[in-house]
Amino acid sequence: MAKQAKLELAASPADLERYYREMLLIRHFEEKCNHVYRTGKAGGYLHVYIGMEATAVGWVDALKLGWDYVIAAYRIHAFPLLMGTDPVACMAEIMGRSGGMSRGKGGSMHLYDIPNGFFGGWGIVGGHNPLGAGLAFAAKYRKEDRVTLCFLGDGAANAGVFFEALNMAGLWDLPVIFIIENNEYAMGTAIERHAADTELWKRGLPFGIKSERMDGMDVLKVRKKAKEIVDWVRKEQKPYVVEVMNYRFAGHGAADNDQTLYRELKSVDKQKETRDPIRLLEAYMRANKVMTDEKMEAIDAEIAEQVDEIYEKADASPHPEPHEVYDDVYTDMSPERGH
Amino acid sequence: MAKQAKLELAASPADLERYYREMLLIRHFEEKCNHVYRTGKAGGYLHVYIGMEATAVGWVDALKLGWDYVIAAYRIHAFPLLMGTDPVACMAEIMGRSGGMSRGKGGSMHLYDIPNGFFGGWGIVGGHNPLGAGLAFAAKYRKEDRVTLCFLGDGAANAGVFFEALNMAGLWDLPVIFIIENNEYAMGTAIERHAADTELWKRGLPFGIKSERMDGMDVLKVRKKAKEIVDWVRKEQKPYVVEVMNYRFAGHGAADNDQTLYRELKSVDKQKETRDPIRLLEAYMRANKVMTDEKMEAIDAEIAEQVDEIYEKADASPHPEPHEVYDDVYTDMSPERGH
Amino acid sequence: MPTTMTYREALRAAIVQEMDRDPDVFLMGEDIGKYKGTFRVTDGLFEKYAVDKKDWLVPPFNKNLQDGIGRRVVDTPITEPGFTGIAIGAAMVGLRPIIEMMTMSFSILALDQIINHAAKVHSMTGGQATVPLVVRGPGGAANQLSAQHSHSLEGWYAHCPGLKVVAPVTPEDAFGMLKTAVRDNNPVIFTENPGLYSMKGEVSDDPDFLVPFGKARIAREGKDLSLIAYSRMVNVSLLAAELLEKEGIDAEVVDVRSLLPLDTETIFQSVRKTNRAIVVYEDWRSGGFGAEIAARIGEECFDDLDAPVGRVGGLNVPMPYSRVLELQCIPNEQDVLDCVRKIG
Amino acid sequence: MPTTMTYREALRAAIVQEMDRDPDVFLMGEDIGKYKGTFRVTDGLFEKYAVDKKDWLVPPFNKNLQDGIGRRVVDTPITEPGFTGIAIGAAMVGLRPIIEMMTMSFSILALDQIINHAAKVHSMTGGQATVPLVVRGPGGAANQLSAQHSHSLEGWYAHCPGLKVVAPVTPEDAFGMLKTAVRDNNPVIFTENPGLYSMKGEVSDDPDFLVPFGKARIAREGKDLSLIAYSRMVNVSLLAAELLEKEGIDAEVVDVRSLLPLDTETIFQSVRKTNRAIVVYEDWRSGGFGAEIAARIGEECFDDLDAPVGRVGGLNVPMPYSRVLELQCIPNEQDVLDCVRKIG
Ligand SMILES: Cc1ncc(C[n+]2csc(CCOP(=O)(O)OP(=O)(O)O)c2C)c(N)n1
Ligand SMILES: Cc1ncc(C[n+]2csc(CCOP(=O)(O)OP(=O)(O)O)c2C)c(N)n1
Ligand SMILES: [Mg+2]
Ligand SMILES: [Mg+2]
Repeated sequence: MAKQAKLELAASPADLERYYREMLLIRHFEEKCNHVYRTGKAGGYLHVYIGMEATAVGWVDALKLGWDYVIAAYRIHAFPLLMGTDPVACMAEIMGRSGGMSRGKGGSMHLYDIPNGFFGGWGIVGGHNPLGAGLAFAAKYRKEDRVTLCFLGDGAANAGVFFEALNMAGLWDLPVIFIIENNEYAMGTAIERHAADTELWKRGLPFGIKSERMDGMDVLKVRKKAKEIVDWVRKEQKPYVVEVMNYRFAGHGAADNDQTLYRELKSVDKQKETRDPIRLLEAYMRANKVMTDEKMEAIDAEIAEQVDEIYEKADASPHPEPHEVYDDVYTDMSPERGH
Repeated sequence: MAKQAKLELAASPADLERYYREMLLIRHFEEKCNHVYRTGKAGGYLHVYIGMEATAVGWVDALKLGWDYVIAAYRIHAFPLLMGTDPVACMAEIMGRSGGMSRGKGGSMHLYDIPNGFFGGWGIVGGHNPLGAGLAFAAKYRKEDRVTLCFLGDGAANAGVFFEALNMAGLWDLPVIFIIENNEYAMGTAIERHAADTELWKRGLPFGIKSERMDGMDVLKVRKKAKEIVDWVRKEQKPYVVEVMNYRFAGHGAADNDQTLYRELKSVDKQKETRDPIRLLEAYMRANKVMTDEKMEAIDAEIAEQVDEIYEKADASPHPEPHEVYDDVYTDMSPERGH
Repeated sequence: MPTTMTYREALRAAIVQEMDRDPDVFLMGEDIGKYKGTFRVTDGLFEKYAVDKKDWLVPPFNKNLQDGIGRRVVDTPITEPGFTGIAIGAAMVGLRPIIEMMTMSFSILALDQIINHAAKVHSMTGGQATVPLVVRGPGGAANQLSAQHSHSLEGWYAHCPGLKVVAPVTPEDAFGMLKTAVRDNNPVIFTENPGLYSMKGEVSDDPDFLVPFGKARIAREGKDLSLIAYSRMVNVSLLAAELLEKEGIDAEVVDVRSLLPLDTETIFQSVRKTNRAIVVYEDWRSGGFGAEIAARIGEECFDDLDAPVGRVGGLNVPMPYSRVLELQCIPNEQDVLDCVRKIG
Repeated sequence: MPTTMTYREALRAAIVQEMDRDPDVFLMGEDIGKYKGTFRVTDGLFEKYAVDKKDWLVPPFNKNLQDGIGRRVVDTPITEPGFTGIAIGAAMVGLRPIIEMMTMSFSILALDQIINHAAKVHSMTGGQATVPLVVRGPGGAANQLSAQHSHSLEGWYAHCPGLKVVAPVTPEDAFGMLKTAVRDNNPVIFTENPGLYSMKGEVSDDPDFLVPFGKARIAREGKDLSLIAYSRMVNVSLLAAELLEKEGIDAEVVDVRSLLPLDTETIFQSVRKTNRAIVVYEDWRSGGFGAEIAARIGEECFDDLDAPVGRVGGLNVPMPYSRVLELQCIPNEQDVLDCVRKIG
């Protein structure tokens, strides 16, 4: 009975490479977004996912794409990128161009790819949680075994409508997973200042919902747990609450540059050194000799270039035409026109 | 170490008589209200407290009247009666007369006695819960040791704003006690149909709030527990969640007469036989020889008569004058007049 | 052959027809199941649509309850924002929820869901998502429901692009417009009025009978004055018209029916004929939707008007409980007559 | 000696004066403490009013945080209904909360608390309870904030009896009206506009300087046409007036400032002088508060008007993200000029 660990990879080399590429795509894409914002080619509120990549990658990997549903708030660029959306359309939308998924009407906070199962893209903190329960309700109503992932932030986990959604999800056994991304901050408010108990996973408990906390920085841990939970929910047709512990490396939004108002930069640096999901995966692949440093660098360069191309193509997309302002307000009529 | 219970009364004979009188006052008053409604002298929504008397009596008994705060929803006639309001003013308000506390502007759902610490009186289910937290906030802000009781129904315990209030009460250590009166129904919806987990006391747990369930029909148990909790909150300056198990003997409102839509009348009868708080106290007093049956009957008759007088006096109060319609919209100006 | 039925029955008939026609249509709301809804609009529907266990969303919880939660007639906890959001989510993938607000006053809690989510997602997705949702329930004062339960909110809703807003007064319009609402791919606010549920009228029994949105109805022809109203105030205007007739004033009554889209053409035509207009609405006078109608008449019929556009609205006060005061607040036919004299 | 300061600084100065004057005044909102508020209105106040442990509501939670939650500058979780309700409860026993909505758009979530609780309790208690509450924050479009963050809600609020609603445009009015708001015993909705925060102007340094509610201000005198506006649209109207001057049209600009109470006298006087009126507002044109102002002018100045009352409002669409489309939606001086030509 010697404790001899069987030397086995947590994922196939192909999967490992895929996760690596996906996380890098998100990272470079987000860095490009920051650039786009700084150069004035995007406006409004723009929130990047830098540092949190493992969470989206691990969870989306557990889904049946094209069948399952995903909904989230506004820090969402990662989701369409992972779910099959043309990244040029993503970037174009973020730049408010007619090549965007919403032809420039949505912007960074309001990305949607309904055919691929991504339901946005919402700016009212907490507001999309019942919508997530509603997607699951529809699946259950139609007796389809779709699973819905509903991502929300630690700050959003205080909004009343979240609890209302939890109660109904528990009451009606809706196949929805509420994934609280605890990145320790709601804008400039540290979790200790906004949550009476910082163990947010407990919020499912009063509703008899299975609830737990998990790591969100190690993509291999995330995908393993995610797979177990998604499979359980699909089979049991019951809800689940997960608190995923990740961390926001960037400012709250592209315009929020003074992070010293609410956290010490050296603690951010420490997180970057020790918990960066990309570095963690690199270390794993290096230790297990899955990939050489040269290969990693090559992939990194390849993706950086790919993102440059995405940006160039998106930037070539024209602005919407003035007359489009009245489009898509209704399915079948035009709103009242004129000032 | 023989288990020899010391024969001691749970309350002094004077207190027992007082609880008895208070519960009877509420009972008769509420029956009169039903009568008032049936004869068309009250309108709108009117919700009586019959069957639940022990809860209000036991809790209010634990307060420092004139110092502590009480706030509740719309099933509230009991509170002003216990907190020092002129019962004639109560009845007059319920009848929409100018002798009412709000001179007829509020009605049954909106009774208030601010000088005596009763803050109403609210018709939006769940909506008053943050107000309750706000009363406690003010006490804490001013460093006064007032305790706030915030009563809500089992149905109201699903409303999102309740959870928001719980989080802030927990986060800021507000001296408020949220008392969930679980009378098993929200209108026509049984608790099993509206709460994912019917143990509502658990709802304080994710916020690190001390939370428990207690009986609400035995006034002696209620006042004992209530006293302990009120004293704890006053001392510790922290919130508390209590689920009080009581039962609604009457319909939801005076107009809701067809209870068979959602419960079997024989189960109501069974509750009346076994759990009626007035009968329970009578049995206790009888068993402990605190009061004779004759005395009980005499008190009952006395209070019935008192309530008749209350009603007569209230009914003698005039309707408000037409010009009053513009009063009390603002403290310092009149609203825009006319149709 | 039209049948006579109440407004309440007409609503129910429309719901039944649409639920029978389309399995994606379902009902959601508080106490709409065994309790039949506070105004009894959904009477019998829980039983009709939960015939066997397949039609339960969740089977019975415990032995005290013999039945589960209906799949197509879903009783909800008291969570207007929450269940409205669930309905919106379900609608985004093609279900067609009809949600009942026990009273429209409670929809204030769900406003963020309705105007920020349901009404905007079609635009925010550039047309990808649609929300075929109907929000219905009684709006306006009933009988001493006091300040928090007597709101008229149609004006607020009619201000929001992305929504359609209707307020029928006759049973037939209630029937035909509710069916139209259910088939509409946009979120529709369907305001009833507590005072209308028991009113009777003839209703078509053509299964394809629909009343389109955006068409006002001439409820009474006249040549001297246009009374422009919707919902219960159409009946008040008709009463006023009768009284005016005795004074030799021949009033036309325009039933707006649909606030958004608004049929300004019919309204303007009427005003161009009569040269005098009064807008009658139950909502608080100041800032109510009657102001919008009056402003548009002022803009477009300036040269046709022989008198200022009058308005009759509810008094600008929180609704008092006292019946004496309440009756003062709700516009009635005398108030309309007073306005006729005022505008001259 | 008046000092020059920005609108933002004027707001802050008013807050500081009132907090220093009255210990019952406190601030509550999201990220208003160390984060200074998204628009930096509360910059420095957390530090100023949390000088020692007595001024912490709750002491530091853990060693990562060096400070507690300020007692007079209270950072809240993201719970607009909840913290608004807490402020209302506190106000009912005499505190005087100033709550910040990070943007007024989020106040939709708190509408039930504001209009059903704060605005009505004075009436429902027959005058026993008062709610000296100020709800302030930016309303209207900023720069590509998209559909959910660009609301103008002042019209909805101004429809609700029990509330007072103001929308100052100059730093001095911001200063004087915020001080008035804090001292008012009724709930006051105080709308700012993201485009105004950095605008500069002279502000009185008289500690007793107050601007009363219900008094409009003539921002520019003129004789040919009245442009009636509030908040940022006053500046748009002033720009339009300059352009009109070049065409020989002498426009008067009336800054409404206070929507509820509304100073109709000043508005009517202006219209009676110029005989032409255009109401300019940023909110969705249809059903916005501009309709109410236009309707009232139509009612009361009928015989004075040489042209229909024009309106210039925001386009009736959910605000699109694209800057090109967004700029189309927000009214500008050209739109005012177009309206001048249209009404003729
Ligand atoms: C109802 C509402 N209130 C406030 C805001 C402003 N706001 C936008 S994001 C945010 C913080 C949310 O934090 P969290 O939920 O933790 O998500 P994260 O940004 O960390 O991903 C706030 C306060 C909003 N958008 N909606
Ligand atoms: C927001 C809102 N939704 C619905 C209602 C209608 N309503 C009034 S009382 C009630 C039931 C509340 O039940 P509970 O909280 O258990 O209190 P109880 O009546 O049992 O005392 C409902 C649904 C309301 N007043 N407010
Ligand atoms: Mg966060
Ligand atoms: Mg109950």
